[in-house]
Amino acid sequence: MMKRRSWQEYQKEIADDNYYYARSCIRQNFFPGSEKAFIDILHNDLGKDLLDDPKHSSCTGIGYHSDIVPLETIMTVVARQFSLMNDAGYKNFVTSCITSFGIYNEILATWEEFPETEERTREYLYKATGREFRKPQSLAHTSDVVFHFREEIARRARHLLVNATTGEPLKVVEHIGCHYAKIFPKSGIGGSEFPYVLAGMIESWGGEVVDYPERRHCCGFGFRNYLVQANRGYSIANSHKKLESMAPYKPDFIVANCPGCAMFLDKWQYTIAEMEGTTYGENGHGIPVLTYEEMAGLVLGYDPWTLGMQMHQVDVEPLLDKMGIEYDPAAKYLGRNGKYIGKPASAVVNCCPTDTIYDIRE
Amino acid sequence: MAAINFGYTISKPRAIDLDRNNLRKSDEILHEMPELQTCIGCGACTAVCTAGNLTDFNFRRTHTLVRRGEYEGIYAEMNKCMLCGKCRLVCPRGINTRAVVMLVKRKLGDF
Amino acid sequence: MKKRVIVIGGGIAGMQTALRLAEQGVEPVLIEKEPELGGKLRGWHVLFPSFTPAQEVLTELRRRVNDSGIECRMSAEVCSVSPREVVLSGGERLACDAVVLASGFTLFDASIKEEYGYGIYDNVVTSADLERMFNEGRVAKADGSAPRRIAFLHCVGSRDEKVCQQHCSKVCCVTGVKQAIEMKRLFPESDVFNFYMDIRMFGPGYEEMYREAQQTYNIHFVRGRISEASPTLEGRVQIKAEDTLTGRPLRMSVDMLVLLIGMRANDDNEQLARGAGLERARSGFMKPRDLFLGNVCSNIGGIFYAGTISAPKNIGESLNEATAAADAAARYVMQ
Amino acid sequence: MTFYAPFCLPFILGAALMFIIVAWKWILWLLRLPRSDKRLILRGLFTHRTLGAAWEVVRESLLHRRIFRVNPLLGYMHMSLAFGWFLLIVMGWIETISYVGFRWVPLQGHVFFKYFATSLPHKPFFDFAMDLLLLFVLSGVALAWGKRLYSRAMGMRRTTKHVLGDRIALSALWFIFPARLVAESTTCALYGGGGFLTGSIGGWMGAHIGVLPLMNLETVAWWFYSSCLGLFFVALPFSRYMHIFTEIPLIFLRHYRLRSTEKHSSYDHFQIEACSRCGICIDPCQLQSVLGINDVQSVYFLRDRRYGMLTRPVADNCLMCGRCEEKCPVGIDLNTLRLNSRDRMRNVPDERRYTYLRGVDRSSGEGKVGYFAGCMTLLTPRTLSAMSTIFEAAGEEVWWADREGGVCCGRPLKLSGETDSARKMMRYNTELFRKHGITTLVTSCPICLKVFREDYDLPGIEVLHHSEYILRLIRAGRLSPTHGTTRYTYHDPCELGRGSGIYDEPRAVIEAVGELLEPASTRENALCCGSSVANLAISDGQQLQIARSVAAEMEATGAEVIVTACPLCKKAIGRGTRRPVVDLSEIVAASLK
Repeated sequence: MMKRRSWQEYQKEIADDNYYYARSCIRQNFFPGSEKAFIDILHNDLGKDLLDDPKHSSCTGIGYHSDIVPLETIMTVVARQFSLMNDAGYKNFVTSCITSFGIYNEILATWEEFPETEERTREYLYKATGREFRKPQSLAHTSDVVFHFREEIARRARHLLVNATTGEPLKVVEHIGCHYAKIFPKSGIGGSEFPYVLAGMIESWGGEVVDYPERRHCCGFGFRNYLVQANRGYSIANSHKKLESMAPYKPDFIVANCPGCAMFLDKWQYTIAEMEGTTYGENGHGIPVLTYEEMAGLVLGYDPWTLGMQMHQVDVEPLLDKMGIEYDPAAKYLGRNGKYIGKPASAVVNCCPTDTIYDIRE
Repeated sequence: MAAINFGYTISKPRAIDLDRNNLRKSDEILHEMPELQTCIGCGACTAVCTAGNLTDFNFRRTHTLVRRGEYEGIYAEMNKCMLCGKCRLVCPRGINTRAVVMLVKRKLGDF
Repeated sequence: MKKRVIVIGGGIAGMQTALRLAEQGVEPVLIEKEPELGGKLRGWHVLFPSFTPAQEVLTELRRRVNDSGIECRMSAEVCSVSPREVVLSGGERLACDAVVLASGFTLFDASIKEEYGYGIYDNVVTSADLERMFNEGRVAKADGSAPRRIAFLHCVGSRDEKVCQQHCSKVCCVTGVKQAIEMKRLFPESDVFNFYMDIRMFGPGYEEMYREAQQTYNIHFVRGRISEASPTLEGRVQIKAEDTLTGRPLRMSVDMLVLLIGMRANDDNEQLARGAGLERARSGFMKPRDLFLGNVCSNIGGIFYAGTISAPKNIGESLNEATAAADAAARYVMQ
Repeated sequence: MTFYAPFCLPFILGAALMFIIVAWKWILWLLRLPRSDKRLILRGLFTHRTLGAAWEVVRESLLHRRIFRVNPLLGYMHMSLAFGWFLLIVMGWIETISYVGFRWVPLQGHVFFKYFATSLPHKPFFDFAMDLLLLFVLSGVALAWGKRLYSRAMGMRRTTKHVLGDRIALSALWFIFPARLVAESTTCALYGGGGFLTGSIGGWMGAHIGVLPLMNLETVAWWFYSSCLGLFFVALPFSRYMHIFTEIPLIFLRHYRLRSTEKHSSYDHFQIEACSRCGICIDPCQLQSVLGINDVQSVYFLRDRRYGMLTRPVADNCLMCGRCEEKCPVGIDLNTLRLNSRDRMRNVPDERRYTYLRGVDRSSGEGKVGYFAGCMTLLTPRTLSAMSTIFEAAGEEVWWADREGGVCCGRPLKLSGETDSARKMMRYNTELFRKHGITTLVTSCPICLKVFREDYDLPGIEVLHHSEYILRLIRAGRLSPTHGTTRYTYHDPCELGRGSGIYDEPRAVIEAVGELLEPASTRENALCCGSSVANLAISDGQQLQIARSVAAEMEATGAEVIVTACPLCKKAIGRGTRRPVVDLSEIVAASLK
């Protein structure tokens, strides 16, 4: 089993405490519960220090990859984030977004290779904001951090990734964002070929990783491919290929560490079902797609609706039932203030027609 | 189920998937014309092609696709051929190319 | 008395065989139908992959043959062969103890492939013509001007059922690359295209030369066989092929089209084989007794093969085989 | 006299059945003829054509003149059986009349007259004449037996392999006349009479056999004779012997200008069932003589088609060189029938194809003379440059239709059975020719030539093969080739010679530039090069084998140069020889310098 062990060659330093937290644009909009869960887990369960700085901004990575934001601009934006981190007295930069993670790595490497670009960036930053910056001591993705504390989380586990009735480990498809390790293999746990960051969590928490042929294939987001409607056919074709390839293994859920992947593997299942009538999960429904924070949250016993799992297109209830997690079906579409937050239209990928769960009289 | 129009469709995979492609027809064709196996892929047939001079018909590519189990649209493609026989005169492997066209059309008429 | 071995063919294989026989204490007699030694190599300019002048090899071999006082019968054609006797076409009978056949190959006649226009259009030449031009130091189009665009076509008369030549001539690929480089050296401003079905670079330094042709000389390689050549108004040659790697037909006009002609079994093989009862392969080349343990022996004891009489070979292989054939013949006559 | 005996029953039943079935078939075929064909019949019925047809029926159906020309011995065999039998019937009729006067005699009365006429006084003349005719027929039967046993002696290398129905009918036929001989002889033995044959045998029998056994033998012999006839008649409509009757209407219909076309029609039945399966078409077939393929020849093709068991490999495997058609004694349109069989197997009507042809025009130059090189000629550039030289020398302004690649003439497609699609190409080229206002169309490819002449509607445009065109130029003094000493031999391309009847023009052209040596098989008998586009089945190696055999014949003439007038033949023969193979135009162009 060479493959199983090869991830060990790719290790990196992950700080133990005192993180400066950079958020993700997509996640804040589409499943904000995950970022909240990360903060909660670190603060409450693990007792770590983490700064969620309201002053930081988007890294502008989406704009950069869509050829809208020039390199000099994004470098300056990134420099500002570092400067903010310096102001707050932190040295360990953690980012919630894979695109950002790639951007930070890319820019730090560029500065390393071409020091003049760093010089210029300092100049631009100073001209624009009057700020200066020091580079972070360590840079990690938040999934790295969860991976780092996976054993501690396992010790505190309320639920394991096992089928509560049969005792069998759940079969989990893990999906790593391309920009996590494909640009700089050394920057990811396990490198780019056999990434271990999510697999490590799954194994530690009692699940079983599914190794299927298209495991390393991109989800298809691809920025321009998705952003231009006419090109979306190419985007969805990638997820389609992955789903076709994983379906025969009958996975219980998919876990992803990238905002785009978690979103598209989930939402494309709905689109494919509408277009072709094909579904990939049990009983003609979809395969639930989770973020690693949601997975960790479930393990630690968080309420699924607090974790924001109602935000997924594919219903997660079958998974919750399987794990033996108690939840209030009626509370699914109630916000934190107890008010109705709206619900998506019923679709094939949903296991439970939403109207019967919550009878809404507006 | 009424399909929703999303403004795009799922792009067909470009890969030739030999796990999925059914090679039965292809095998039947090769069984009847074993000499087709000897194609070097030099493209002389396509270069000399009377129809290829006027349209994008590519005999080499088309029969190679058939041998890979990619049958869709092949009949229409082979129908561009005028059967003039020029290709047979230049084939360095002596393949009866006209017979290949007719055989493929006969076997793949319903694709 | 010294044993006598007759070597038929005074090309490089024949000369090397005779030299080796003399070394082994056997008396060789070289029979050559041309008035001078050297065979096909006389028409060659430089040798792949080292660009060594062919003359260098030839002069050295001739000098050695001269110095060792080997009997050479020039302008003598062989009529029939048996292990003990060789009859010349004049009727003269030469007694001997063994015979080594080193009569080489025949160059494919490119005019048979009429669609390529050899002998019809001015600027269609063969690889052999081009070597002659190199030797004469006058490489140019028929009107004397410098070619700006040159195409080489591989496999002319090789691997082609249509001219009943199924075999691979082995050396044309390398020759094509070598000549392309030479042309590029002569005409650095020109564009050179090689049209091939497969590029077979089997020898030491060949693949490196191929890479050099691509990298250093920017020679274009197009995977497709030219199907037709036709004249253009400006007196150029228009060629058509399929660029199989893009799957689209390709056409272009060139100032010069070079046909890399293959090696055909020697036209004399048939007569020699019939007279002596020798076996021939389907390709028409002589068939060695065994491809591994008897590759220089014929099916008749006392008749041996050296060089391209039995298959297309390059110069190094021919020389090696000549040594082996001489050793086998010497061993045979000493018994 | 009652003219009835129990033994007549097999004959009566057999004959009745036969007449009913034959009449049924003919009526059905005639009714199903297309309206245009029926009109042709009506228009021709009361003209000299009917007389011509009747005379041909005598010549061919009775005398078998065409077989005589191919093979005299075989001709005699067929004539003795057909004409001999016919005379026996006619003479029998006269005999009956002379014995009993003009009164109605049932059919069996004529046929078995000897049996019924024992009580009447003998007329030695008829005894003699009938015996002579019987001997004539018996000699034919003997030859037929001989042919089965040893066909080579009859000048045939191969004979037809027959189906079961044929074998039954054949066996019955073989025994009819020997049985008649025995039957009549026994009657003569018992009651006297008979000529030199039946009389002498009867006399000998009377002397050696007792009366009682003779009487038994007589009954058995007449029963056997009648049964043979009955069996033969029953088998006839289902066997090759249907040709005996079918050839007659065929000859008439042919005289009324009915023809088979690329589409199947009811007329085809007359042709198909007129085949006697004589097997004369087997020997000229090069697929048989060179490649040893012996189940695809016209005789087997027609047989398979008639019985509805025609397979694609049989229909496809034919060079359509026309060598068999040339020899066919019945004159069946073998190539056309094969063509419409292929049409039935492959044609897809109204197919959306070749839409890309719209608006294509790659022609160049301008002139009243158009030159259509043809696809294959584009692969023989020497022909092209020779034609260019010739045009220039003659000062001809030429419109080049397809120098940059044109659209195929459609013949290869037609030959492969996709006839409707072929029409699309024909329409395209017709329009192209008309658009450029040419008055003469020259082509170097006999395949194109044939289709231009037969299927294209080109009013005001004269279609010429380049051999005809060059000869015209020479005769008009516009070309003056110098006569050299080179000895040439000429290969007749099938589509040019047998296909279009052009034999003399190329020869005249060759003789204008050098000496012409004829190969062993020449003109109508010329061999096919083997690369015909009509053959959809044979492999490259088989094509080469045929080419080699043709080349060997050409080499045997001792000529230095092999000349042909078809690009495909040129390419094909060139593979089989080391001698130069050139197109007609090349030697003319060379002699102009």
